[in-house]
Amino acid sequence: MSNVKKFVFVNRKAPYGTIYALEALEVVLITAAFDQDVSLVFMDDGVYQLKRGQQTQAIENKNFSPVYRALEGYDVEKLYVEREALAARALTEDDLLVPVTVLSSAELGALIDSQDVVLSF
Amino acid sequence: MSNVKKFVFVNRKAPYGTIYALEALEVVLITAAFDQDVSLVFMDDGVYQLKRGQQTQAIENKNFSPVYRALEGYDVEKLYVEREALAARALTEDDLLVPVTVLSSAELGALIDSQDVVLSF
Amino acid sequence: MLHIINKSPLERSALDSCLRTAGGGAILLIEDAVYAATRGHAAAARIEEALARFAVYALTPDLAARGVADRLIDGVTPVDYGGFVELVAEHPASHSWL
Amino acid sequence: MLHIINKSPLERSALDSCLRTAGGGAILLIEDAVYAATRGHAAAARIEEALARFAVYALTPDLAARGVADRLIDGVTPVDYGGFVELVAEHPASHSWL
Amino acid sequence: MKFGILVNEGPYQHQASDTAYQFCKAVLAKGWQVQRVFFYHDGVNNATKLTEPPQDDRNIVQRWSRLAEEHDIDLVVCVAAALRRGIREDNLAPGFRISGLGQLVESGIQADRLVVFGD
Amino acid sequence: MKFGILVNEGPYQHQASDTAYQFCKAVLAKGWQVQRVFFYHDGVNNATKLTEPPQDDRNIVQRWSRLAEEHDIDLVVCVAAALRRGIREDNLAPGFRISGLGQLVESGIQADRLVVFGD
Repeated sequence: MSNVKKFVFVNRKAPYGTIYALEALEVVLITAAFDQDVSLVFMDDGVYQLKRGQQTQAIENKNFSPVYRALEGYDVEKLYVEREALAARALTEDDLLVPVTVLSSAELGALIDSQDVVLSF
Repeated sequence: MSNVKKFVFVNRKAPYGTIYALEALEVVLITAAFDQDVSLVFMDDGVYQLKRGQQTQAIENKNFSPVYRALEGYDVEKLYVEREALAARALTEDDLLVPVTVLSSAELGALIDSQDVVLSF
Repeated sequence: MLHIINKSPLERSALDSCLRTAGGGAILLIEDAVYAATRGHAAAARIEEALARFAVYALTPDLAARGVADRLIDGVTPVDYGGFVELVAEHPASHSWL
Repeated sequence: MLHIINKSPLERSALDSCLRTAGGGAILLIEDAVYAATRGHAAAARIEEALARFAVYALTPDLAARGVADRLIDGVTPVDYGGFVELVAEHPASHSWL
Repeated sequence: MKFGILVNEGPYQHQASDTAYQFCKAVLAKGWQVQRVFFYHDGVNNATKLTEPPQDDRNIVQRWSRLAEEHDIDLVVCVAAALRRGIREDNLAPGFRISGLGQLVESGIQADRLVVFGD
Repeated sequence: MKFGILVNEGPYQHQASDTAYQFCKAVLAKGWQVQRVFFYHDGVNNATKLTEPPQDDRNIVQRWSRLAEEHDIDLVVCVAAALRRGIREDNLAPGFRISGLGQLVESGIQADRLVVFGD
C-alpha cells in the first residue's frame, strides 16, 4: 500500500464557461484507475458542476454532467461539497446530480489539509 | 472625417500576469496609425499597467512599460485613470509613468458611453 | 451602450466594475455570468438593484446549459442568440467586460 | 499546507476562498496576487489578519516586475524562486488556488 | 447591418470561441453580414488545422472553416499573435488567412458594430 | 527531493508557464530533481515548435526544450488535451513527448511534491 496516496481534486469553477471541469474529470478517472485514494471537493462555483438539469444542445457543447453519476462505478465515492458555496447560490443537496457529503468551509479546509496531493484546475 | 471613429481601449488587467496589457498596446498603436480618435481607460487592476519602477529582469519577461511613455509620439494623448481604482490600490498620480486625467468611476462610465468602438482585453 | 458580462459574479469583479462605472443602458449576461440572474443567488440583489438603471437580459442557451433556466429572476429578459444579435444592433456600441 | 495564490485579490475570489477555507499553514503570493501584500491596498487588511493564522510570503521577482517591491507590508516575508522551492519542500503538500 | 467580431481566446479552454460562432450564425440567420472575424491573443489558436477533438465533441476549428466557406466570411488571424503562438501558413485551417492588426482596426471603422468575445 | 510540475496554461497568454520554468530552474540550482513536467489543458501549447516570438522577447518553448536537453528533464504533453488543441508529433518541439494522463498521476505518486501552475 506504500504506493497509494491521497489525491484531492479541488473544483472551484463553473462548467462550460471554461474546460477545467471537464478535463479535471478526465484526471479523476485516471487517478482512480491507478488505485489511488481519490476525493473530490466542490467549492465556490465548482458546486455548479453538480447541478441537475444541464441542457447543452443550444450551446452545442457536450453535456458531461452524467459522468459525475458514473464516478461510483470507478470507486470514486468521496464527493465533498461546501455548505457556504451552496447557500450563496441558493442551491440545496436536492439540486445536485449525485449524493454528496456537505461540509462547512472549515471542515473542507481540514479535509484538504489531510491530503498528499492537491490538484486544482 | 467620416472615416474617423472614436475608439476607447478599456484596460482592466494587471501587467505580466497575463499578456492582455501588452497586446492591447499593440492595437492602440495601430489604431493611432489609422488616424482614429483613440482614448485609453485604465480602471480596476489596469491602473497597475502605468505603475512606475517596473523591473522585469527576475521574471525574464519584457518590460513594456516604457511604451506608455512613447504613446505621445503617436498622438495618443487621452489617457484616463479611475480615481476609485487608484485609491483602492493606494496609488496616486505621482506613482504613474505618464501624465493622465483622473476621473471618477461615473465620469469614466460617461466617457466610455460616448465612444463608437469599445475594445476591452 | 450594451454591456456584455461573461464572468461569474462570485469569481470575478467584472459585473461589479460595470455596475460601479456605467450609468445606464442595457446589460446582457452570457456564459458564466448568467448565474448572477438566478433567484436567491448572492449577486441577485445587485441585479435587482441594477434593474432601476439598466434593461437586463440573460442568454437562454447559457442558462439552459447550466441547468438554471427555471430560476431567472423577475425583470430579467431571457434572449437567445438571435436576441443577442438584436441587442447589439439596437445599441450604438457594445462593451464586453472581459 | 502551502497555499499558493496567483490571482489579484480585487479581480478574483481565490484569496478570499483560501482564507475562508484554510485553517492555517503558509500562504505564498505569486504573479498578480502579490498586490494583496502591498501597503494601503484594499486587500492588505485581509493579509494582515491572515498573519495571525498563516506565515505569509510574497515572490520578490513578481513584486519587482510590478514596481511594488518597496511597498511590502510588515510581517510578509519576501522570497525569490529559490525560496519558493524551499517553501514547497518544507510543506508536505501545496495547494495552488487557481 | 455589418458585424465585426473579435475572438480573444483559443478553442475549448474558454467558451469565447463557441459564443462568437453562435453569434455569427445568428447574424447570418437574420440576413445580416459578418464583415470579418478577427482572431487575436490566444484566439489565433482557433486557426490550427491540426486539432482532433473527441468524436462526441464539437470540432471548433472545422466549424469556423465551414462557416467561412458557406457564407464567404473573412477569418483573419493576427500575424504577431500567431507567430508568438506557433500558428503559420503551414498549419492554417481552410478559410483562415494571416494578416496584421490593421484588419481589426478596419473592422472597427467599417463594420456597424464590433463585438468582442474573450475571457 | 523530487518535484513533479503541472502546467495548465499556454505560453505568453498567462504567466503560468514562465513561473513554472523559473521554479524548475530554482529546483535544479538547489541540486534537487525535476521528476517530470506535465503539460495539460492549454499547457500543451507550450510544446509547439512553430512559435516565433519577437527578437526582444523570451522564447518560452525553446527555453523548455533547452532545459530538458541540459538537465535530462521529462517534458510530457497530455495526448487528449493535445489532440483537442492541435499539438501532434509533427509540430512537437525537441525534448517534449506525448503521452497519457497516467504520467501525471505517476508524478503525483512518485514525486515528493507536485506543484501546479495555471490561471
